[in-house]
Amino acid sequence: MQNLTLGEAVKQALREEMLRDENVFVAGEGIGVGIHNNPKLPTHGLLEEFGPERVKDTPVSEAAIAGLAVGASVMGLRPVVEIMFNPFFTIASDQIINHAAKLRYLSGGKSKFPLVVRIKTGAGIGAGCQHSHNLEAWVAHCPGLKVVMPGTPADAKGLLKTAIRDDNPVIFIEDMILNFIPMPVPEEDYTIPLGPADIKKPGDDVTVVTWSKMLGTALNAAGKLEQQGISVEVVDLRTLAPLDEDTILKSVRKTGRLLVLHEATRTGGFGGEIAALVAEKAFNQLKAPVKRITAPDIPVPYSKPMEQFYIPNEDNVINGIKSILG
Amino acid sequence: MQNLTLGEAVKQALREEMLRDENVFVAGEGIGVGIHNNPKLPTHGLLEEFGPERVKDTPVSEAAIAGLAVGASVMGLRPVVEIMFNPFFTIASDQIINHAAKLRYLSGGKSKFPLVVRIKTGAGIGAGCQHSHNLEAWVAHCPGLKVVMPGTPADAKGLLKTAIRDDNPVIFIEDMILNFIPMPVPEEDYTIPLGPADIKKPGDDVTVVTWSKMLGTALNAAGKLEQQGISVEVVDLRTLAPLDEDTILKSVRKTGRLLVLHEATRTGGFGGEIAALVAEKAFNQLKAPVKRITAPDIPVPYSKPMEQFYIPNEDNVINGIKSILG
Amino acid sequence: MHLNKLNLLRSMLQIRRFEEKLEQLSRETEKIYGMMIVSTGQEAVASGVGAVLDPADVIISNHRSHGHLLAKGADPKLIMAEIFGKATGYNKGKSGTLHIAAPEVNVLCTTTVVGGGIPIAVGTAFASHYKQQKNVTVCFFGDGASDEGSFHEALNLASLWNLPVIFACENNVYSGAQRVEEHSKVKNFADRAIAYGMPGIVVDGNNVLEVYQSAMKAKERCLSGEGPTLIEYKTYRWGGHSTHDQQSYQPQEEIELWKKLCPIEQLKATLIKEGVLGQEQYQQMENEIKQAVEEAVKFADESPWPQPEDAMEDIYI
Amino acid sequence: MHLNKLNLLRSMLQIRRFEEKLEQLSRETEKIYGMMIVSTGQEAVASGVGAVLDPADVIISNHRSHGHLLAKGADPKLIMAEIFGKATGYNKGKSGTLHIAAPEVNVLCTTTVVGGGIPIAVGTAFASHYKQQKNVTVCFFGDGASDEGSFHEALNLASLWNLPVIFACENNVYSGAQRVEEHSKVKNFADRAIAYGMPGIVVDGNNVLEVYQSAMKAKERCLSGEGPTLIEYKTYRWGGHSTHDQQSYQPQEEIELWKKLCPIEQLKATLIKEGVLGQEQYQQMENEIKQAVEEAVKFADESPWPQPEDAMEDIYI
Ligand SMILES: Cc1ncc(C[n+]2csc(CCOP(=O)(O)OP(=O)(O)O)c2C)c(N)n1
Ligand SMILES: Cc1ncc(C[n+]2csc(CCOP(=O)(O)OP(=O)(O)O)c2C)c(N)n1
Ligand SMILES: [Mg+2]
Ligand SMILES: [Mg+2]
Repeated sequence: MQNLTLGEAVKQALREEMLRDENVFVAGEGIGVGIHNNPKLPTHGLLEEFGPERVKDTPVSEAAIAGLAVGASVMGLRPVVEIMFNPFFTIASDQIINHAAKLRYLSGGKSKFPLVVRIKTGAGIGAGCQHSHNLEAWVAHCPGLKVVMPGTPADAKGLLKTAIRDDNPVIFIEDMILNFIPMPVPEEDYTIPLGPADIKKPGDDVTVVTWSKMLGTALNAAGKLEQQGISVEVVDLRTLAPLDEDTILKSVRKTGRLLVLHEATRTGGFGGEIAALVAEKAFNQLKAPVKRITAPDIPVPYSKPMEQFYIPNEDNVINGIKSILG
Repeated sequence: MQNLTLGEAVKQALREEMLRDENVFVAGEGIGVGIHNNPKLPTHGLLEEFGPERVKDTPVSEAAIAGLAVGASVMGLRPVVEIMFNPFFTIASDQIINHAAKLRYLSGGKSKFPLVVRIKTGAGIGAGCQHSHNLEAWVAHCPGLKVVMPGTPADAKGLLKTAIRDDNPVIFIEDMILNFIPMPVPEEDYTIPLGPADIKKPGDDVTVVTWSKMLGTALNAAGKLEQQGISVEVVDLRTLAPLDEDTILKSVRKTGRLLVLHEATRTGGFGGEIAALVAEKAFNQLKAPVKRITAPDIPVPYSKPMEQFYIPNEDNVINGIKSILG
Repeated sequence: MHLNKLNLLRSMLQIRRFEEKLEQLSRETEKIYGMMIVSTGQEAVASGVGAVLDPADVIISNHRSHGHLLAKGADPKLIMAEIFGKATGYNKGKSGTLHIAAPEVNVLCTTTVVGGGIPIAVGTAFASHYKQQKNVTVCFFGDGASDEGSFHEALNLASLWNLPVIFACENNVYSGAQRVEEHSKVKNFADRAIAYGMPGIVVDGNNVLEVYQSAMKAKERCLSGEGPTLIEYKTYRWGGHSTHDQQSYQPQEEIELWKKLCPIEQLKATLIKEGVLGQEQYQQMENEIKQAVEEAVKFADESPWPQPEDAMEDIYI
Repeated sequence: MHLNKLNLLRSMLQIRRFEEKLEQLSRETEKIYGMMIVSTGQEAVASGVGAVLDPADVIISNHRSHGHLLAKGADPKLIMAEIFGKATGYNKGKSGTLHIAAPEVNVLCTTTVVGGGIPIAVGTAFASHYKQQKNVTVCFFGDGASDEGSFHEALNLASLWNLPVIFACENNVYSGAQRVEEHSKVKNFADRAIAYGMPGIVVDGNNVLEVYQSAMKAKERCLSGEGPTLIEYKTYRWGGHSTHDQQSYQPQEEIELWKKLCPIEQLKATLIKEGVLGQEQYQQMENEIKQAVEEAVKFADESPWPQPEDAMEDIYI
């Protein structure tokens, strides 16, 4: 099997989907000719292969990029546009929230908007809070959107292919740190459905629900705890919307304990939704209080010691799990 | 005591704060000369009283309005700007999320941004989903902001005064339906701190945590249940950030049961945060699964029967409480 | 495309009578829920531009949409039913007056977010270009909308890529309660095109023949691959922003002045002078239109309401 | 204000040497975390504009900020410490290079959201106007930023209200990897001022004396209450967007051409010709500046790191 970073897996999915369907095109800032001539990056080489009619470098104008996707998709194209960093999503958010997400509903189900918005996210790159700010909770709170946050390159490839083929608007969020960690990715053309969570590690004592970059943190913590005789089940959501309630609930009903782990700030983060779901529907099987491990309620600081303090780490997870187990 | 609508109470607070402090000014679309010449509205008459230097009608440009507030506040003014309807907040959101909320932090605590953004919100006005879309969960998820959502005119007056005097950026969200329901409001100058929730009705059997317009729905339901011998405690959050964890937890520890009620859509709504908090910190006192009563995960539909279906109502709350009580 | 002036007159008259009925229903009955925004006085823009469009051409509309819809051939019955909130409306009652989409006639989006449709029009035009289809997009928006950031980003991109889109700015002198000079210092909004290296032209928006010519020229420019045009149509909103607007800020003399420039009366006079139209023929046109409006109301009135739970449909595919 | 040309030279040289050091540290050491964005070749804009500003005047800066900060009198030590992420930096390590705020010298905001500072500058200028204070705001941004919607909304509002703000657009030929003609069809970005009824002027951004004059004129216009000016400074980014940029898209000849137009060499030559500057004096200036840069590095190096938990401070008051 090939070893790819998340960025390379995304590129493979983009390339194969562009080969498969000529209605697929990509657009965004610096996605054709970029300032980084780095093959690890998700759109590297696409311009050379597909030409400027299908690989569209745009001016710095996120509202126009998003509107381009909305308009092109209702005409039958399958745009995959990129918002460079999650905080800049704000500038595109009117188009995404009030238009991409609502226009099908407003058409009474007559129109469809098969678009994908790729967004780079995550702390740990020393760029500070105007580049690093995880806002998946915003889009996961918006009916009409699907929201995907892969935690491995292999998932990214299969999920992005499905996202591109999906007839609904999909927000596809890629943590930049994963662009530098190669992992095995199947070479064939495969898709992964949007919806089902994936149990990345089965276990009996406690359920950890997580997504995106934090999957690795969860698995590392689970590995260490295993050696201490604590059996952790790691549920990788992969898609926040649709949300796989069944897998979450089944796991918690089995283990009786829940820890939710995400990098976004705590208050109002999507972890609240998971905790609420469990407190509503698996309450009777719960043996201990639920617990959330998240970033604290602050912007991402620049300086490395503070930035590292911000990002939830293995120790936080291990301690969190131990505290649940009492 | 005077009887005022929420809009009138807001106007009284604005007027008194403008009289008290000449650094306070208001700006927004149609807040001076508006298309509705209606004294019930929050900024009616301010232009006549304070003149065009302090009551600034702006072009239709939400990013500029928000940026105006950010820049003016760091210079020592106390802007109170209006975003006409919650969905248009998207257009202002870069300024609010990436600037108003983060710039103090980015200054290392040297600068302050004492601004207020008033936002009109709520379903029930027949304007459809591009006017009605409750997005308080977005701002409540953003460290650096305070978030206020009054449920009564009296609270609105006292909270807005505090918000204007507060040195942090405050998002103040007003449900439009409350602009048409007069209620008693003290005439004197008073403030209500940002933070403490208010127990609007004490009770023993179940805790309802709610805010904004849904407070009325909760109180009506509680009144009816009282006659059936069910004692409901209604906790009105009033401010989502800071969040009054103590009052929530104390109440749930007493009643052992929690229902969260909000008008925003369910998944990713701020109700998840409340439920999560309780499942984390009052788990051992919980006697039953928590429950959320919210709008369903759809955009606000226009047609009245569907719009009414969208908005949580008394019956939903009553049934929800009964189901918790088993 | 052959210009049929009688059809232009018919189109404007249809819009006028349809919206007069909406106003009346909004003021006098409970049939219409929420705001009611009409375009009385501005009909020449919709009709003149609409007349140059083929079925495959696309319209992206805004909150003042009824004229755009009717001029593109939308069914008055389905519009009326949508406005009444009925299950038979264009969008099953989910949209109401503010967001009617009629994909059947390629009005693909009506957005009430001011300026929100402009980037979308860039997207639809991009699709035509990408698929090498010979159709154009018209995006209607107001003078006020041209102050929004979305306008700027969209026009820059459309010009850069030479996309087949006509930016039809209806300058009706007001944005809400603000007169044009209260919301921008630019004299002609068409001048904003300079910022994108795009042609910008000013047209008398009450002269439907000039509107038609200007739109035709812009369409030809689109189809020849030369790119977009910004057209500012100078016109006037006779009524308030919506029917609940008391127009306190709108001088009566100004309204009277513009009423004298009624686009319908102007074309009617021309056609009578040219001998193309007789009084009887006009009366017949009026009758047909009024009857169609009444039929639309009847259809809407008699149509069933959506079920409350229908709200749950039509969100995902 | 009296123009001291030697100070202009000193200011440019200070920026050049300071950023050369940053580049070197970024490429050769681990001292600098994250991206490093410098303005080499563009120094005349910061220095020329900076020279017309009083302490009470405000700067709103962008991602390419070091020049703006230094020209406004910010302390190189505190900048360097901030870039190193140290507790002694301007912002205690919370900002890093991308968002340095130095309220001490009225650089009130550096935002790395492209275009994000422009509406804020309208706000600071509004405050000056509101309080009837005689100061101005300068907002620096790039050619690319002028494509953002925030630019449009902000300039319209500033012009409408005649606010005392100078919009200083540094056209350095690139926005990321895009040449100007790849991101807009407008020939001169100054022409965008037309869309707001605002004066827009084009200035040689490598001629610091012309930069100075243009900024002075714009400042006087602000102070006389006539409102804002958009100034496009034509200049060039010698290096890539950031130090990690391989400049694959930037023709070597183009770089060489612009290096011949070095703003520092230009002024130096003039001053030598005018007899104002001698070689020895220049060398002394160089030495002082280099020493100050080394001291800044030393200060930053020896400064303590923030504690991890310090991250929790400085969010609310
Ligand atoms: C983003 C946004 N801001 C504000 C509003 C409220 N609003 C509705 S129409 C309107 C005025 C628009 O004026 P203009 O673009 O000239 O169109 P007109 O109403 O004159 O046809 C405003 C401010 C809105 N719908 N969307
Ligand atoms: C809103 C936003 N979009 C994209 C970016 C990424 N980005 C950083 S700098 C830059 C180019 C800006 O070009 P220009 O405004 O000309 O300034 P220059 O870098 O040339 O000084 C881009 C696209 C960003 N920081 N903010
Ligand atoms: Mg108008
Ligand atoms: Mg540039």
